[in-house]
Amino acid sequence: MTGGTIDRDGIKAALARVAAGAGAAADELNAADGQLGDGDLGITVSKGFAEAASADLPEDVGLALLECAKAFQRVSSSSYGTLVATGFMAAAKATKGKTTVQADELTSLVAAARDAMMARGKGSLGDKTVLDSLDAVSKALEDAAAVDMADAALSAARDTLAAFKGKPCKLGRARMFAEKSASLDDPGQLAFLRIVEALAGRGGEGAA
Amino acid sequence: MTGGTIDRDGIKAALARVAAGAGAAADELNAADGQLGDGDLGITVSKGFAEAASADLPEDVGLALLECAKAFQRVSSSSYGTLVATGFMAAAKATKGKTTVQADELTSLVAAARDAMMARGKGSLGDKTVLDSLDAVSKALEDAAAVDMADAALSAARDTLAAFKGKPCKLGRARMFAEKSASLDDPGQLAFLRIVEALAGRGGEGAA
Amino acid sequence: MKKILNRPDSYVDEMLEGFTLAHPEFYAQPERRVIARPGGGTKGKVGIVTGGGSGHLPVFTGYVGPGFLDACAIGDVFASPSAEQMAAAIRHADGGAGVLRLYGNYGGDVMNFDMAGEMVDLENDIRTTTVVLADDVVSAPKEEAEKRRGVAGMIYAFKIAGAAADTMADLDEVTRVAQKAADACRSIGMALTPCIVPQAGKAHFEIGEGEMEMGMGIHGEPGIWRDKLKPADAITDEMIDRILADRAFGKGDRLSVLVNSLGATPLEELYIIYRRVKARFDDIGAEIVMPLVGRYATSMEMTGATITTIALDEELERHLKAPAACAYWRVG
Amino acid sequence: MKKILNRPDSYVDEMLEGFTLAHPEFYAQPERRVIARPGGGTKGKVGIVTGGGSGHLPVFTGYVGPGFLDACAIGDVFASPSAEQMAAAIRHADGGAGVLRLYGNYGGDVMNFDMAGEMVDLENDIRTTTVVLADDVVSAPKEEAEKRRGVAGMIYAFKIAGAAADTMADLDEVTRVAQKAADACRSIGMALTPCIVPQAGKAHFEIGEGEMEMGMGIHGEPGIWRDKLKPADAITDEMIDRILADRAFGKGDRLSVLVNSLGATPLEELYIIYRRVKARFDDIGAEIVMPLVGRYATSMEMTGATITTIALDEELERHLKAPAACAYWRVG
Ligand SMILES: Nc1ncnc2c1ncn2[C@@H]1O[C@H](COP(=O)(O)OP(=O)(O)O)[C@@H](O)[C@H]1O
Ligand SMILES: Nc1ncnc2c1ncn2[C@@H]1O[C@H](COP(=O)(O)OP(=O)(O)O)[C@@H](O)[C@H]1O
Ligand SMILES: [Mg+2]
Ligand SMILES: [Mg+2]
Ligand SMILES: [Mg+2]
Ligand SMILES: [Mg+2]
Repeated sequence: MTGGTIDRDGIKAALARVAAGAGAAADELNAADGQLGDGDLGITVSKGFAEAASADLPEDVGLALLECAKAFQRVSSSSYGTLVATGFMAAAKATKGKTTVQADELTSLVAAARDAMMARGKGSLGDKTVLDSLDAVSKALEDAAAVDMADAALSAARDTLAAFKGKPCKLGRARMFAEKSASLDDPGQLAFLRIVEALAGRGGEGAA
Repeated sequence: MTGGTIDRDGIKAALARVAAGAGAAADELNAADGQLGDGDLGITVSKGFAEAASADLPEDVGLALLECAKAFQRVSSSSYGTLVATGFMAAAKATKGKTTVQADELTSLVAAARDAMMARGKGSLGDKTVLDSLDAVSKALEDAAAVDMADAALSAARDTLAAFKGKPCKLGRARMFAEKSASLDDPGQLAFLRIVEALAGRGGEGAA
Repeated sequence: MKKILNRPDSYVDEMLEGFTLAHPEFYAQPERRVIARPGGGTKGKVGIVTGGGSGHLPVFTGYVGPGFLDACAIGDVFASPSAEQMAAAIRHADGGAGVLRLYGNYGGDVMNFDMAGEMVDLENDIRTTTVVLADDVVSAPKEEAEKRRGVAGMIYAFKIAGAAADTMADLDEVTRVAQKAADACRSIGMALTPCIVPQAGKAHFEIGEGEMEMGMGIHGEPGIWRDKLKPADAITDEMIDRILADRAFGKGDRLSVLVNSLGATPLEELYIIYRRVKARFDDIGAEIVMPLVGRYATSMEMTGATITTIALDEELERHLKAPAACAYWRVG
Repeated sequence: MKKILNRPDSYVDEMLEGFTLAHPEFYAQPERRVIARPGGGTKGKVGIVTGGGSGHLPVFTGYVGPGFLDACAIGDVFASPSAEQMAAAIRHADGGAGVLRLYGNYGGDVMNFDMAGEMVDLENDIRTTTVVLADDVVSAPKEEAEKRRGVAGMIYAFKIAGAAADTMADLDEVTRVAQKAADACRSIGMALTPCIVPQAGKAHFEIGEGEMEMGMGIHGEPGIWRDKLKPADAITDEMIDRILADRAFGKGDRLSVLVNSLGATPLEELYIIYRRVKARFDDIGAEIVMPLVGRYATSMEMTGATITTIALDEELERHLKAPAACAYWRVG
């Protein structure tokens, strides 16, 4: 999000920030996932972004995002990893052939990712998954000026967690534990918040 | 050792004392054996004497001692259990047909047990095993008046431990650890001391 | 971390290397993280592939072999392989008669196998079908049975589907039999101590000394209760009761039972469990055919056990008993 | 105590009950704590018996079967069976051609098997011979090799002696071959965590987090050093080096290797070890025949592994490859 447009170098810089943020959050995310699932979400997210951050990116934004998808596929094939790869792939399709993308296209890219991920994972909005975070972020970006986008995304990611407090997870491993999952954050939504925080350069603001 | 003679009831009472003493020492003996071997000596000795103590003993001293041998064979077939059974068997052979045995025969019974155990286990005196304890006790009993026998046996069992301080075990599992076994009591000799203490009604006098 | 390894990152690849070196008569690794039969797919036979995370040996790769599977894609410990790897496994399994994807119901695996199917359809014109194992009775109520996790029951499905494919039946028929086998399985697990994913370096849960967790999943997914460790017979009874509540057996019924260690629990204790399982089905009057007791689907060094039942009719029993061989299980 | 059992006192008997219920085609329990083949001794064939403590499954009872052993006496966990039980096992193994006693070198077992031999000689006129396994290289220096402990090498001796007996060779000949197999074996173990003897209720040793013990025995007998856990390749190298220092192999030599888990160590890690073992013998130019990787001789839930080598000549290799079957190992 360098000055209203996105290019290869902007993506590279963003990936580096997210990789660092994901690495720092790995233990927290493993623990959150361990409460309801198999405890690997921190590994998934940190390995995936580390791989993407160290990939050679072509100048074409679409092809660059395709590399990100492939990087995730290569190292992290858990649900989250596959979904993130699916999301990158959808954004790649929409941006292929461009070397810069306007910031205001972001909202449709996030929405495209959300839709592809819903198709792949057969999930619905309201299931208390990362889908809800994406949906909220895409909607928030719609109304935000370029300079406010980071803040808007951040609030949306944060608000999603708050909005689902007390509601049970309806998808993935966590689904088994209606009661317990209601009292806890969805690990995937939490991971998404950590990603957005890192993107926005606001890592380390503590637990949501 | 009731008043200079030994009979079935005397044996029964003695077994009860030893069973209690062995039970109390079980953890200590497991730990001692665990330092050099497989850590089962306390189980062996406590189970063996418990079984012998609860056996129905015939009046014939020899047959009563045979029951003790069988009891050990039944529940404790580790090295020590088999050796104790062998010792009881030898004493049984020497007393078969008698309903009382004079206290001064004890020395030859202990010697007979020692010899049978050496034959069975192919061990030698000086190997730092229970054989040395038996040998010392048998010799001490030779010179003791009936009333002093308990004390004589006790000192002999204790002195054996002291005499082998600094010397390595040359038989059984402990043999592997020349250095370590030299710095430790032989578990079998220690068990024998606990048995004699219980026999003499001097249990719980603390570690040797 | 009490594990014997060189580097967490190389755990899976070095494992697979040793695995194929030790059993070259059964397993080849034609591409990284893809295990196939040394001779490749069998011409004219329906291929069967599976896939999933590492850390469950003999599941998944171990069940490649005559009468079992044709190929397997294998991921990091407890993580799905990639769709690319699954597509490669499908290609290696293909003998021209189509390929059945037969695997456990986990989100990552499902999404990736779906993608892999799309890939081989587009790129290789290979027809694929899917049967997903969802045998863990505690992981969803009966009304949502299709959402359940797939656990040790899959080894029965591997065996039976493999036998069906060996009859040279077509893809739809093999798929039907595999689905029937999958539907006939019920499993439940319990655990006493966790295992360590090498790349995590520490356990992601702990169970207190003297405690157990009933219903735990094979990746350490939470179970249904955690409480004081009960006697073996009581544990077995609860496991059997929960299976029977979902799938009753009656007098004269035939079934097979798998009493499976999650890794550390020794055979000795599995036999203590099996003793009770046998008594329970003797009481019912149902006959246990070809019981399996051992380590068939593990979670590395986790302590605990699973019980799986599979209700048998003539067809399933015939396929279960058909000849088959891999490094861990031989029939006939 | 993280174990699945009913009462410590019934651990072994309930285990044996489940064991024979699960595998009636291989095992019968004609007398308490004696496992024999369902059909009894084979007329005219030399019988082979073993015996020892429980807690090592598949050792000892698991290796009763065609091409392996004829009977086995089994004691409490890690404790010798009684001479009476051993005598009973000898009687069940007897087919009129005499019986070989083939077991590990532990004081209690030796004394009791000696007694058992005296009993069946007196009471039943059964001629017996003895071969004692003493394959653990760290448990005594080469000059006192006969004092070494018997560990996993015994399974090679079971297999080879069983094949020799199946040729209907006489007792002296079977004994010669068994002794030759025993002499050809070298083993070494290492451990990371202890196991619990049910009747003791707690481990009799602990190994610190991040530490290992090299040379540990299968009952937790102390090893030769305890230090920080090393990488798998370094561990394997030290184990192989110590074996080679005792029994060198050269270019063109043939051997089999067993990489064995003490219980909790998963197959995954055994394969990581085997990968290195293979590289080491490749370097030497010695050929590994029929490698075995798995749980062949355990210490219940102990974490750790053992490596055994057996140097093969034509005769031993032929017997190793001869058909044999038990519930845990099938050849041919
Ligand atoms: N089918 C799905 N659709 C959308 N999101 C999902 C789906 N399954 C899981 N998730 C999200 O992924 C998170 C778990 O990711 P991960 O730990 O990678 O899963 P697993 O280890 O079960 O494969 C959940 O918290 C949820 O937000
Ligand atoms: N062959 C032998 N002859 C005499 N005493 C022996 C012999 N072997 C062992 N012992 C004695 O038995 C003790 C160990 O007994 P135990 O724990 O029953 O042995 P294990 O568990 O090795 O069978 C040793 O400390 C030693 O005193
Ligand atoms: Mg997860
Ligand atoms: Mg996962
Ligand atoms: Mg001992
Ligand atoms: Mg012992």
